[in-house]
Amino acid sequence: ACGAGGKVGAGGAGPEGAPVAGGTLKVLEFSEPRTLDPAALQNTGQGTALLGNALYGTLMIDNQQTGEVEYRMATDFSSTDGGKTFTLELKDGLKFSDGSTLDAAAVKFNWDRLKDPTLGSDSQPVAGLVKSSTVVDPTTLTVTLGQPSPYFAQQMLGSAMNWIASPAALQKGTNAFDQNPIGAGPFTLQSWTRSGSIQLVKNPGYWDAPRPYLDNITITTSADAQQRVNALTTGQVDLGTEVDWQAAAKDKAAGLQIVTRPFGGGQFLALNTLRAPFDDVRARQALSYAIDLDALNAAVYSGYGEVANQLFPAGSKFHNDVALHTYDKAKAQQLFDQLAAEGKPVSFTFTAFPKDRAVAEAVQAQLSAFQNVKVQVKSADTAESGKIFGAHDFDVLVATAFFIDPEPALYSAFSSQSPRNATGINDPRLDQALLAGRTGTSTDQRKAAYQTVSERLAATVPVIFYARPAQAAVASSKVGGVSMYGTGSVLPELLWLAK
Amino acid sequence: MVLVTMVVSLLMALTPGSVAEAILGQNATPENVAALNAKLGLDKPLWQQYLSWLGNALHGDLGTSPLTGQPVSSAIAERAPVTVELAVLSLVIALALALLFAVLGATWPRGRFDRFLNALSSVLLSVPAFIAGPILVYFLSVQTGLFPVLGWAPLDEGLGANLESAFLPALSVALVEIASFHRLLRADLTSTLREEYIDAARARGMSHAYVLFRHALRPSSFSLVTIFGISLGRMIGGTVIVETLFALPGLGQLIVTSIGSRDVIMVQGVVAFTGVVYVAINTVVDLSYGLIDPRVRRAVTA
Amino acid sequence: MAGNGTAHLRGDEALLSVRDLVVEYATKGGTVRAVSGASFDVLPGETLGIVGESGCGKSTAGRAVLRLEGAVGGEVSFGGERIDGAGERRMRALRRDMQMIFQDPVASLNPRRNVPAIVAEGLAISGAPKEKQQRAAAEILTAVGLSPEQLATTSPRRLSGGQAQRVAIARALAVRPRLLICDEPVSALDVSVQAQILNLIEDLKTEFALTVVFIAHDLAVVRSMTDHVLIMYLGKTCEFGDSQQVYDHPAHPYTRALLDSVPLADPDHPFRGPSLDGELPSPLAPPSGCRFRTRCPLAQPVCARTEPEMREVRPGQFAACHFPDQNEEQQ
Amino acid sequence: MNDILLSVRELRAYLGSPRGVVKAVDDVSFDLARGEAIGLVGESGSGKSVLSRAIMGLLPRRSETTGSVTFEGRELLGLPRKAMREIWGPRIAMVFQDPGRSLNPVVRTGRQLTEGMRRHLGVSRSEAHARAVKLLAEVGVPDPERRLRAYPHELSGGMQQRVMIAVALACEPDLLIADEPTTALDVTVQRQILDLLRRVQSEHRMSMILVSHDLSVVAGRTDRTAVMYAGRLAEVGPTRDVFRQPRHRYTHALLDATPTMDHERHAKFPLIPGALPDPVRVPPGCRFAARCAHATASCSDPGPDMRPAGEGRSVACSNPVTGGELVGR
Amino acid sequence: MTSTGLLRGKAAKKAAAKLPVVPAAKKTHSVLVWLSYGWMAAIILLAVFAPVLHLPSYATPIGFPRLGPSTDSLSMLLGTDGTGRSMLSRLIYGARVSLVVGTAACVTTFVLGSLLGMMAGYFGKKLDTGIGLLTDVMLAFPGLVLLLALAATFTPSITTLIVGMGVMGMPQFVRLARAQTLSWSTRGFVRAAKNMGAGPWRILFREILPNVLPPLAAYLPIVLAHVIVAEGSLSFLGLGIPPPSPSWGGMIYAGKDSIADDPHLVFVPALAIFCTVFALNQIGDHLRNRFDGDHL
Ligand SMILES: Nc1ncnc2c1ncn2[C@@H]1O[C@H](COP(=O)(O)OP(=O)(O)OP(=O)(O)O)[C@@H](O)[C@H]1O
Ligand SMILES: Nc1ncnc2c1ncn2[C@@H]1O[C@H](COP(=O)(O)OP(=O)(O)OP(=O)(O)O)[C@@H](O)[C@H]1O
Ligand SMILES: [Mg+2]
Ligand SMILES: [Mg+2]
Repeated sequence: ACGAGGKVGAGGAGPEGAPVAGGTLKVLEFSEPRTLDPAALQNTGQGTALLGNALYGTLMIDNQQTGEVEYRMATDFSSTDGGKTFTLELKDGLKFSDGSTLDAAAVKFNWDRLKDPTLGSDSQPVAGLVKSSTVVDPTTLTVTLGQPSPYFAQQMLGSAMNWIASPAALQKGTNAFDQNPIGAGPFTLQSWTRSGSIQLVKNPGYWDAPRPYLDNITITTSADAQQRVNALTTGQVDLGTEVDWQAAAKDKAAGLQIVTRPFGGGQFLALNTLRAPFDDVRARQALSYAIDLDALNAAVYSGYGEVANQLFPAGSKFHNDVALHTYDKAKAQQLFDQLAAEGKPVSFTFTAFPKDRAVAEAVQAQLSAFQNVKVQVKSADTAESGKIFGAHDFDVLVATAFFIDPEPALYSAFSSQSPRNATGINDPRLDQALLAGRTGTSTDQRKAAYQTVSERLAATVPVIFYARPAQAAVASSKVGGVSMYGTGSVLPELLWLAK
Repeated sequence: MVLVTMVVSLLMALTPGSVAEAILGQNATPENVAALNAKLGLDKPLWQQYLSWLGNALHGDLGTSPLTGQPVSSAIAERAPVTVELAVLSLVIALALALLFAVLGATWPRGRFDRFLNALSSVLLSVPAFIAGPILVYFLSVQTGLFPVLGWAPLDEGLGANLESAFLPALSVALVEIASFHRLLRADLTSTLREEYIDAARARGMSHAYVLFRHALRPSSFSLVTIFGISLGRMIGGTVIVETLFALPGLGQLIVTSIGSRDVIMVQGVVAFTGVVYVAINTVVDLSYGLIDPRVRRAVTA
Repeated sequence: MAGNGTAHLRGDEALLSVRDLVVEYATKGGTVRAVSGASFDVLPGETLGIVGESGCGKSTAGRAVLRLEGAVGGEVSFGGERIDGAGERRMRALRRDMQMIFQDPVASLNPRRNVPAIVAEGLAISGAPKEKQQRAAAEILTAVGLSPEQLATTSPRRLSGGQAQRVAIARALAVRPRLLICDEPVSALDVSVQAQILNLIEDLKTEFALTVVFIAHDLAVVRSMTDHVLIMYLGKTCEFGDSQQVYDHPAHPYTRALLDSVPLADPDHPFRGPSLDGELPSPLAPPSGCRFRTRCPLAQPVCARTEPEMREVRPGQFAACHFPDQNEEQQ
Repeated sequence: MNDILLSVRELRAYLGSPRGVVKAVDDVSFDLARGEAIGLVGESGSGKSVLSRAIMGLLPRRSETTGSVTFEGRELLGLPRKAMREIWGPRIAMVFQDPGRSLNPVVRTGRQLTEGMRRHLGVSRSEAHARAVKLLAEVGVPDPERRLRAYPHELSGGMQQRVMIAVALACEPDLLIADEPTTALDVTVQRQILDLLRRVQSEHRMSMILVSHDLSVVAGRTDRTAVMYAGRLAEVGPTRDVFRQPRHRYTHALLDATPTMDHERHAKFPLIPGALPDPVRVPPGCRFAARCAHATASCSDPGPDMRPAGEGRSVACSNPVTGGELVGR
Repeated sequence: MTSTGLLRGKAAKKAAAKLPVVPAAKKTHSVLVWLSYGWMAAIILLAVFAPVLHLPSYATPIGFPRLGPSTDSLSMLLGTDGTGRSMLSRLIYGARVSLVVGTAACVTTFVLGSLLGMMAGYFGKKLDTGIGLLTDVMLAFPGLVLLLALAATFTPSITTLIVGMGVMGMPQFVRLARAQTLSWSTRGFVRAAKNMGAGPWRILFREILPNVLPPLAAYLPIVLAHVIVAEGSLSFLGLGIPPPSPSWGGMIYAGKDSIADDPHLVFVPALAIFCTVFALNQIGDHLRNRFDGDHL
């Protein structure tokens, strides 16, 4: 059960045979949630997907290999009118861990709630696509979207919409909820020491018996790449999420299983097209020409990263050959000189959040070999993101857009209609292609649309993709059943420990 | 204390960004920020926010973090034991080693061994915790597997596990402290050993070790106790780097993440708490002067 | 003994007159009354000796006269002028007329300044030009028997006790004072050096027309250096009179006991009289009545009740004792 | 009682200092009989303390001694520390100059008094305590029980010195070295301590070396007196003789310069001109020659030797004082 | 009673007399002292003349990242850093930052701290209470908040680092200076100066200051080391000196994840810090001995 993982690739294998029940799995996550409110959880490997899946279960998932939607707590979520309205059918007799019923009303409550921007949910853009929803009967909910989107199921399953928490529990307030979060997932919370560990125990009333196999899960957190490697390789933890290529390479060298999916998109340098110097496309092109992605990879990931030169990886059904980036020192210098001569020298500030400092410094180092370009690196805290993202107060920063299905990541990142368009790129042809990708009903239609998207991105250079995301689950050879859906979301109910 | 928290809230207000932006992340459009601020009551003028916080704080209510929804006092209660244990443990380690070094050094002053120890403490002085930590982890956990790489085992998992998880972080913090402790103690010890009462004790035929521990150590520990107090106070404020590195649920991580997300209420609460602890430590240090030297004792009791 | 009173004061012609001086220190154990109501005066040109056991308040009295220690009560007049209330500015001017040599000569010299700078300090403060300072410093150093060249770069730490004491004297004399208070100028010195310093003080006294207050606990030295002597005990005055007369006919039992305790360089008669028992009581809780009564061989119940006043026992000799005559009889 | 307890022969103790080698004690020889008290006098810096410490074997680290110190026929110089520890306390004890500095301020007097007994005599805690109470009473400390619990700073200087003497007596030593035991004290207390020392010395039939820079202190308290100058002994003899008839020019000058009660008012004090020689560069021959009015060429080269001069007496002077010159005294 | 004849003539024994030989003071450390002066001189000279040394730019990569030290060329002498820049050049330019930040922060701390401490110690009473309160507040105050605020309000730069670290180190000096002043101000010479009519400021600066300074200055090397190292710790929080300017502490921090694989990234700057700290200590000891030697 292993996907491709760039140069790191798949690692060792898990145990053979049928799943065994019992045991405590120790998991190392990258970051800790602010609260256990599903709205505050991120359904990505880098986020807190495993925890969300454990506490709240999943309505549906997409198959790790085929990408097809598979239903879990939902039995159906489809549209008959080309993506304008969807009907959600739930399994009968779903119960929250406190015994109350998980019904369509609970789903509606959760989904409506996610739309509230002040919750700060990462999934708000997806939830915002839903214009209205109606409870038809206890297991049926109809959903009307603001805009047709045939692939909405794929979008929502990769967000917090996939997680349904008990409305009654949510209404008791954050602190009470954090002490006793109620969902219908395979595990329930035993205790949570902030910055320490999260202890989960098997939910005996889980709908999909005999799953989960494990009795307990302990989740600890470390953002230090080397320490994560140490903890995994010494066997102090059994399973971890890895977001750093170099660390993943070390894990692999130690013979651990690496499980990932063939993601498209990746990490990029976002160039602010709304103000100088990058309001001029030549400046953006110059920067793109100037940057040697292999050198960047060598500096940031010790060469273990997978450089993203095409929007979709080779195996993707949307794959095309359009090169997003060309390294050409001479052209870069020529453009820099030209701009300087026009009195618009390329001088900018690289706004680096703590984890991006190495990238910023490497870019700065590379550019120092050119004339007429100046880079400053400024550290920023996430608390400043309002100013930075909201008011587009930056020149260059690191952002990501990665996906299995390009929807909604690409639309959200590059459409001029999207509130999350960080670069402010406003290219009508790009917008059009993105919309076509969103509303297209056949794979061919969509593939054509995304070809255009690739071309427009290469031409307008709002961003410079430099690496695929490292979104891997790393596990010791004792851990069986490591599988993921969405953007690296590991399913805890399938995990088991070999004796 | 009031002064400290006031300055803190002022400084925090000066720094760009706000807790609302931290919560909203990429959704942080100005409208959303304003809406959330209104919801959290953060749209009032700063002095009003501060005064209402202060009023509640004086009644023992440190408020609730807007970021996590956790009451500040319970957050502190959860974290403080970790940091306190870490601080105490590392200081005990540092003290024990520094004592050993100083005593050995003072036994053969200016000898080869003494100079070696001095050089060693210079080395330790130039090795920050963020380097010492990884090196220790590499040798003591990755290579030998003696200690866990990271994480915290609370006391209820057993004292053994607890100490095991605390040892490496404590040692990495201790290494730097050893150097300053050693220097101070060595200097004081050598000057005490020059005192006439040491000769007098020797002239009674008492053994070297007896003279050293019974007669010389106590009068030489004044500066040490002072520095010990200061170090302890500083560490209670958070051993940030080590806590982050070893993923320990301590106050240091709390304050750093709170600062990072501009969670002013949490920061104020933690600062108020560490301030109180600091004052308490100072008092204890002052009292311990009396224990060390009876000549001071009268001043304290009288 | 140890009583008070002002009967022994000699009136207006005194250069320095101290009346009922009280000095207190706040200490850990409580307030110490280091000087409690002592009175004395010095006539121009004479040498007054102040004698007493360690801690009886001799230095404190000397310092309080110079207002280096805040006095709690009493009057101090210098040259007929009341100075106990004088302002800081007036005091600075007056200090040039009254100088003190401190008890520990080495400690009274700043180890981080060179000798000429220390000697010229008084002139520097009064704003004299550099050149004049240097000249004056050289002059005065020569006068006290030191070589200015040799000391120009010497740190006080490298001076011997005798040299340090000479420097301290030079510093005091550099501002040409009228009154010199010497606080145990020789007690830290060897006999051979002691003689040099004592002779120097005698010489300078004539040369600079000085009036001297000579504080010491070496009774032999005081006898030959002074004209009048004041005996102190626990912050109070015991006896006052012409020094030879007091030594030859001590009226106060304490004076007597002191003289009896002085070791004599005579193998067959090591001491003049019997030993005095007991120790100095704590200044924190002085005995009632006569403060000496706890150690006094003549103590009577009255001594515990009433504090004796200074009164004339013989012409020019005053003692604060209820039984001064008995003392005499015993002798 | 011609029973020699301590015999010092050609003792030299050189100390290293930043300025060079200090010849603090240079060729000193004398004997001390059992039960005898010897006074060691000399100006500050003449080497009295170094001599006492050299006998004890308590010199600073950078120092070297030659010669011999025999105690009951046993050579002490070069004895390993371990063996010395058996001698310190029960055989030789020392009282230091400043009681305030030689009692540990942070240790109760009781412990300081009993620790030696417990180590050397192997007595139990309670027995040591009982002995300590008796000792304190003997040295004239009132209310001994309470004083044992006191810290040194709670005692007056005189009491501290009494405690120090008690500490020294704790293991009933054969030899007591008292290095300026009264210099820090008042006349009245000095008198008490001197009387006490003399009493215990004769009662315990102890030998004593009483060091002082004050001739008067030594005069009435010792059987013999040794006068020291610049690291050498100038003259040794029975106390009475040394004071009545000083032979060495230095002893004479020193006695002369000592102020006396019958000195005439405002008269000049007799002086010894000059100062002690630099201990790093001592002149050859008689070290007093430079300050001596009677010095001749032979004083510096070859210089006088220690010569016997009458009953129990020896003097190192080329032109010793003869009887007739002593009129002034 | 005694032993007359036993004292034999010295002349007879002269030939046999063995003179004690006092071992000369150990001079072994003097080599170290000169090495220390040499190291400091070298570091300072290199830092000052860095621009004329024909070193590759500290900002531009010269080769593959994380190459080990090699003797092929001068610029590769210490290998390359995480982004392929010359370690040698970064080390030398880093010396500039580290030394400037270190010294300036030390001096700030030292001057302000000593001044306040001396005033507190000498004038006592209200001023002492006030300054005591201030230092307590500063000690209890999280330096992190201060640095963050400084960094965020003024953008991190050498100046903010100096101010921040300078202020943070102050309380210690205040305390030390206060304690020293308290003990010196009761000395005889202060009283003597008062007796000469000296005003309080004159006493403070002329009499007390020269005595308080040397013991305080002895702490400077340690403080300097702390500052240099702490500057690296600040990189941890994003408060260090902004890139690409190198600093030793920052270099250590940047290399910390590669200790196992590429140890030179950490050990080269760590060694530089160690040598500097060690040298400063040696020099400090040496100077102290030199000026106070005769006092021992
Ligand atoms: N600075 C001070 N603080 C508190 N108490 C003091 C201080 N100076 C002196 N005393 C106390 O005041 C009393 C008198 O002290 P003072 O120094 O005047 O005595 P003295 O006669 O000069 O003694 P000595 O012969 O030792 O110089 C003593 O009990 C002493 O303990
Ligand atoms: N630790 C030492 N290191 C170097 N020189 C020393 C040391 N101790 C004493 N001296 C020197 O040795 C010489 C003799 O000193 P010592 O202390 O024996 O004199 P003393 O006669 O006891 O004088 P005092 O009467 O002052 O106690 C002096 O010149 C002194 O400077
Ligand atoms: Mg005095
Ligand atoms: Mg001595």
